[in-house]
Amino acid sequence: MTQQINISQIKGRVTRNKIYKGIFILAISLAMLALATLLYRILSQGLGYLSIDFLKNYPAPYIEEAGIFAGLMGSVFMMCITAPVSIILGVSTALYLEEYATQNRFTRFIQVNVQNLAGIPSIVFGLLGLTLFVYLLAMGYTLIAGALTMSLLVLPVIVVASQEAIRSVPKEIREASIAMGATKWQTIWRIVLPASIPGIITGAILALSRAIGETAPPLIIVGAAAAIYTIPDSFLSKYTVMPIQIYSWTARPQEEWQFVAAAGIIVLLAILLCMNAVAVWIRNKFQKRY
Amino acid sequence: MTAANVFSIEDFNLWYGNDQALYHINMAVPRKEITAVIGPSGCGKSTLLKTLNRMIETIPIVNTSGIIKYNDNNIFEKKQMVEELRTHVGMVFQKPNPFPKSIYENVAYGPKIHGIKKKNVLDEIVEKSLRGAAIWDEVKDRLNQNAYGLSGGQQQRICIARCLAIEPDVILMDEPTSALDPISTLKIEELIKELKKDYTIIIVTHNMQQAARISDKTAFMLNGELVEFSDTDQIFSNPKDKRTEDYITGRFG
Amino acid sequence: MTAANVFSIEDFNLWYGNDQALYHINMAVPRKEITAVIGPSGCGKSTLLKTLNRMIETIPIVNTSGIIKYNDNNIFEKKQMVEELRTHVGMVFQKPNPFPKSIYENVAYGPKIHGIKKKNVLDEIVEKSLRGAAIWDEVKDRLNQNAYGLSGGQQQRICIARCLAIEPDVILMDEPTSALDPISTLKIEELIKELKKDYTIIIVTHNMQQAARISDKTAFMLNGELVEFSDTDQIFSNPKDKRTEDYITGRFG
Amino acid sequence: ACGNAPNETENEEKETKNEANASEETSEETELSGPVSIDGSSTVLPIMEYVTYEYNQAHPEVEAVLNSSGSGGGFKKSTVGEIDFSNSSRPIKDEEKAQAEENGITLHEIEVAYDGLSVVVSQENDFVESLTVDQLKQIFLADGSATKWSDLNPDWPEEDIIIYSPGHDSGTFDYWNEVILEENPMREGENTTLSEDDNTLVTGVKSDPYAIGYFGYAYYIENENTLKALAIDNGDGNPIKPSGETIQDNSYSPLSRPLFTYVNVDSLKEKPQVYDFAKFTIENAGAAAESVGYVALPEEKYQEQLDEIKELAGK
Amino acid sequence: MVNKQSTANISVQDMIKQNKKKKNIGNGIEKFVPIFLLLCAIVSVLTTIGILFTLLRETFSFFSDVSLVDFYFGTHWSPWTDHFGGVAPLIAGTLLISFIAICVAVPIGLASAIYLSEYATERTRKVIKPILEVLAGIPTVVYGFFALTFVSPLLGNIFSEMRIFNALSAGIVVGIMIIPMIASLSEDAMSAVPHSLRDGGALGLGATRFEVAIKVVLPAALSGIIASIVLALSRAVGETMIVTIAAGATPNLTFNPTESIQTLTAFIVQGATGDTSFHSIIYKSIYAVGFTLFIFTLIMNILSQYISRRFKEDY
Ligand SMILES: Nc1ncnc2c1ncn2[C@@H]1O[C@H](COP(=O)(O)OP(=O)(O)OP(=O)(O)O)[C@@H](O)[C@H]1O
Ligand SMILES: Nc1ncnc2c1ncn2[C@@H]1O[C@H](COP(=O)(O)OP(=O)(O)OP(=O)(O)O)[C@@H](O)[C@H]1O
Ligand SMILES: [Mg+2]
Ligand SMILES: [Mg+2]
Ligand SMILES: O=P([O-])([O-])[O-]
Repeated sequence: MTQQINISQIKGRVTRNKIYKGIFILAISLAMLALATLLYRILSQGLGYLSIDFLKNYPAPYIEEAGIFAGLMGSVFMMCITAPVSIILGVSTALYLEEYATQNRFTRFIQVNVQNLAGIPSIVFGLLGLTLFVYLLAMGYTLIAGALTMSLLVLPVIVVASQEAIRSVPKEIREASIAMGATKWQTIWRIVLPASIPGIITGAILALSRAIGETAPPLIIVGAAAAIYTIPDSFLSKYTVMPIQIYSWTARPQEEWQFVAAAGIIVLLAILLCMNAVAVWIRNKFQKRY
Repeated sequence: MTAANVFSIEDFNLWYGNDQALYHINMAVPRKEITAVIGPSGCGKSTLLKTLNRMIETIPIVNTSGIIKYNDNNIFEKKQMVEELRTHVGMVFQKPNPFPKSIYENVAYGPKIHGIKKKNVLDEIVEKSLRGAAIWDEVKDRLNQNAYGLSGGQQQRICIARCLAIEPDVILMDEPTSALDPISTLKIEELIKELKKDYTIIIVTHNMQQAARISDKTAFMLNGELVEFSDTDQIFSNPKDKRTEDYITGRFG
Repeated sequence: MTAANVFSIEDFNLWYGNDQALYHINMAVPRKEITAVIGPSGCGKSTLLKTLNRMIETIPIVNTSGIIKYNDNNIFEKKQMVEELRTHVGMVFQKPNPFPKSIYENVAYGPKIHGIKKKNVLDEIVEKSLRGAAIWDEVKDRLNQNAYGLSGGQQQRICIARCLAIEPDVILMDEPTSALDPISTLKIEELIKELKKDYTIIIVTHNMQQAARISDKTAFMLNGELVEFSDTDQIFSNPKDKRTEDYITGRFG
Repeated sequence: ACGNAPNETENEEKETKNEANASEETSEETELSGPVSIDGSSTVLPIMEYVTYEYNQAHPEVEAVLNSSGSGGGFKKSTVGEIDFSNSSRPIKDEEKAQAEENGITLHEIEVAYDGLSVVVSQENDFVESLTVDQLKQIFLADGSATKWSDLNPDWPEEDIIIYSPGHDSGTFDYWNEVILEENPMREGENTTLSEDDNTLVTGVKSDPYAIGYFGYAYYIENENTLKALAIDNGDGNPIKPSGETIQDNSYSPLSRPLFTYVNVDSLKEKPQVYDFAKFTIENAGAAAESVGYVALPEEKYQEQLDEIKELAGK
Repeated sequence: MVNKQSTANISVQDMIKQNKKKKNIGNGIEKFVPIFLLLCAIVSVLTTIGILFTLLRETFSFFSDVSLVDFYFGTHWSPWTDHFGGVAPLIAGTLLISFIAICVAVPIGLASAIYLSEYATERTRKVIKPILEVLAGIPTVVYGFFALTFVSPLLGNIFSEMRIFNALSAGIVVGIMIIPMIASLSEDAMSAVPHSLRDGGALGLGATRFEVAIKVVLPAALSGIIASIVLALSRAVGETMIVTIAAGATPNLTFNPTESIQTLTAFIVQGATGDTSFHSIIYKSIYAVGFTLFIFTLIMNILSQYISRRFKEDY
């Protein structure tokens, strides 16, 4: 019975480990390669059309005067509403489900419901936003209607990610806090939330990246403009967002507009990178491995 | 408020789901003394301890019957606020469980959640508590470092300091020195004896010498039952129950 | 392969980032004997132990210098497969760390990854290891239950059983009994003495009595230095270093 | 708002296409402000974007907002009075008219430009130069007889005809459906590809020598070096290729079509900025069309429409 | 010195008592918070109700015109010729795209997650993870054109039968887009597995990193991994722009990935942003299709909940 373990077997396992490591590296390289190809194409097309004026100008029918300012500001203002609304709603929902809800049918129903919402295509949220915010709540085709539609759209992603993050906080440190006479909410606020911030932020960034980069269709339905010459000055302003401007440029027959669109995409990616940088910073600042 | 006993436990039973873990416990914990709970692994020591500050309620499958009075009030009564109970009944756990925060924040946590905000007061409490846990000298220069960078023993002493910071009436300790070296253990034992002047201490330990050294009363548990509970001297010199004797003399199991 | 010493450590240093945790360690661990490592909390006992099977490498900020030979081969050499080393050098940790699997699966894990698949062989290994860890009787009826339902002491004994299952050459134990009651401790101590016949054992402990009871050699560490290393009898009866003497007699700190 | 004057003159110098009367009118009405909302066809969008942009240069105080939710989407909003202008690549439908009437809304039709639906093949296609309308029917109708090029002409290769068509939901298809398919079902299945995005159709056709497709003139002009526009014979034995002239004088028939914007008559009457914008649109639509790849209407046609709206607005 | 006195006189417990008396607000918060959180949780339920309401209203009126049996069990989808017989081709298209996407994203995403959490140094992880997350934020329009103008031609060299609009390239690119969802969220779940498990247990027993990853970490993180895959799958099913641009608009009942297809979402976009008048039955059909999609994702999610509950391991 002693030492049924022989060396050649270990060698085989170690080799297998090496092979798989190679496969894993290959996989991640493939993903990076796809990203690199995409970026290369965009950069090579768009860089030449990028300038300060491009950032400052409103949409225009002439390539040299066209700019993304309206979309840029629209997207930024929209994020200023969507991010807090969806993060507060999403994290709250996750907290309710993980910390307060008792395991009953209603809880399970909310859970299934949230996951199901994540799968509903953005265009359907557009239809909802139109019915609910634009008409029923009489907001009209305004920034707030668009932003709230977006908030609902990204909500489920934030909920699911936050739940995972909250769940992974070890129960020992929760117990420690509760044993100090901390109330449930104090424990959540001071211990659970800080410990789960990295996960929550990751989820929120993924979700908001989606909100900022994607989904021209639902916003077209809730009335984001194709061309506009003002930037929002209130919740009830008309607005446009970057993806819509970019999409309308790509639809032009003249090839050069594709390059303008690429320049727009570069701006969008730059913003995305800034958001990710903030996320990374937060994550590194707070990340603890237990 | 002036009852002789801090806790009196009356015919207490506890189940994890369908498995009964505590059987008919009757026990009165005297004020300002050190009560040790000993017994073999799995006999229910931790379970009993966690019941006293109702931490056991964080496990949803737990059911109980019987009464536990803290200062003459049944702790299971509706009007008894569990947070208040836990302010008076502090706890130190078996596995070190510092928060993923700085050493300072770990110790200041208790006072902070109870509304103490002044920086200088907090500073003082932190220092005092860390000294009390015999770790001040080791960490005083790195109070802002994360507590996770410390060794196991250091972490546990941070946890003890954290508990001392809210100056509870009763301190429950679940094998608090099992991760400590003898010197720190000695310091903690001395500290416990010191604290006895003002506080009631209930300590679970697998170390009979420790129980004998520091406690006034000792409870011996076996398979969820309280076999014997009396003065430490008596338990160790002249146990009434055969099982206690066997356990103490190591003839057991 | 027949060197008298299993490990020989030569001028070994270790840093966590910029903080040096081990200083110029020189030490030869004899084959088929029990070597105890004692010292106050934070002195580097766990660090030294984890270095011997290169588990320390899972902490990325660690840097080392010096040589550690296992059976005459430097364990840090490229061609040395770390998995092979760890198969020969098993480890039991301070905090119980069972897998979130059934008790059976926990113990069968090691043999399984090493290619043992026959059900009856596995069954046998599992039973033998659980008996060895003095927990067979408690769990034999619930081998398929999750190991997390056990108490801390029970969990630790499962972890010991898990280590025994791959029958290593050397067993590193980091305060293996610090979460156990005396009876289990005694059983484990007996087991350790039993295992000595075939295996080399290095045990970190904060319990000087334990070191005195079971070990052949004792190493005393302080602040990352190996202060003294010789026969246990001599260390406890006639220590050469003043600091060792102070520590052993409790005058220390 | 008076401070705009220097800007305008500058603008005028640069944009010689802006007729003198435009600047004359605008300087009269420097007090204009308020919103103008425009929505509808994506086909008309480039023209209206040009107009809106130029208008904004002249009247920054007026908040013109341009959306693009399709001809149908535009009418959905205009027939309930949500917007002032509704762009469309097809004439308003009867049910939409009825809807508007129900809500007490009158929409006035303005033609802004012509588009010539161009039937194209790849430059690599070296056998076909022109097709008759009947041949188009054979190709595109569900029960048409031609599935291979050789079915049309025995000299042509015996290869499947690959069809690229705008999606059924576009104004472009609507027009094609009316004049070529005559409301009969179009061929579908294996060798038919539909896309809502004209650029993707261009990509499809140019990569396959046996492909045929159709889309707006602008997309052909921009891809002249990879695509070949076919001359279309509408039955008189005289195939005509699409060009600025043939589209404008309607000799490229039946595939040249007008593009519209519909203005809400109440807005026209009550909101001076809407009236001004409508006027500006008509005055500048020709230049806009040429600049973005469509074909301007004859000058007199614009003049006629200008008179019409002046009358409607009571000026 | 003065401070010393202050604590000598007043004990911490006294301070606590004083603070308790001062503010009973704490109690209020404790009662208010769960209610607030519940209300937030209910928002998601209301959203679903809102969507159902929006969808069902038109769906009912659609089914008063079109037979339910035909709609779900027919195989011919051609709404513009009034054939609503069978949404099957759209479902097939959606399944095909999702299947291809998952085939691309799960292996690559999981492999990346394992690499990042089990092999990579802290430094590498910190650099690569955010870079991967950039992939998630690239606008889908960009992915769409990437599929059409880069991946399709590339694949065209391999498969001669390949159409320029096809399910394969769209599916692959949708897969690329959802890689970061799987990689990033799975990595989070894996690194949440306590270190003592891998160090202690597994590595200490002589297991290789690979064995630790597969036998210890993966099972322990399974519920998180499944959640990430479901999230990604949902996104693939709901993805709109990429399939609209690159997969064509041809409702084919086929599982041949080189063919052009149409997904449920692509049809909704086509119907909702296009030219149709909103009284038409086509317009209503987009709601019926939307409702179908809703049911589709619901079934999928219930299934995954079941799976994830079965595999959940507590640690
Ligand atoms: N969360 C739980 N769920 C189910 N059973 C549990 C749980 N915690 C403990 N038990 C069981 O209750 C019994 C008493 O456990 P407890 O942890 O109180 O023992 P203990 O005396 O503290 O042991 P140790 O000295 O090993 O810590 C044991 O049999 C254990 O298996
Ligand atoms: N992961 C780590 N990162 C940085 N420093 C560490 C880490 N682990 C341990 N140390 C430091 O290294 C020193 C030695 O720690 P080690 O855990 O080896 O002590 P020990 O002798 O095992 O103590 P104990 O008896 O409390 O377990 C301590 O000062 C500790 O703070
Ligand atoms: Mg215990
Ligand atoms: Mg240690
Ligand atoms: O947007 P269209 O109605 O012109 O297709």
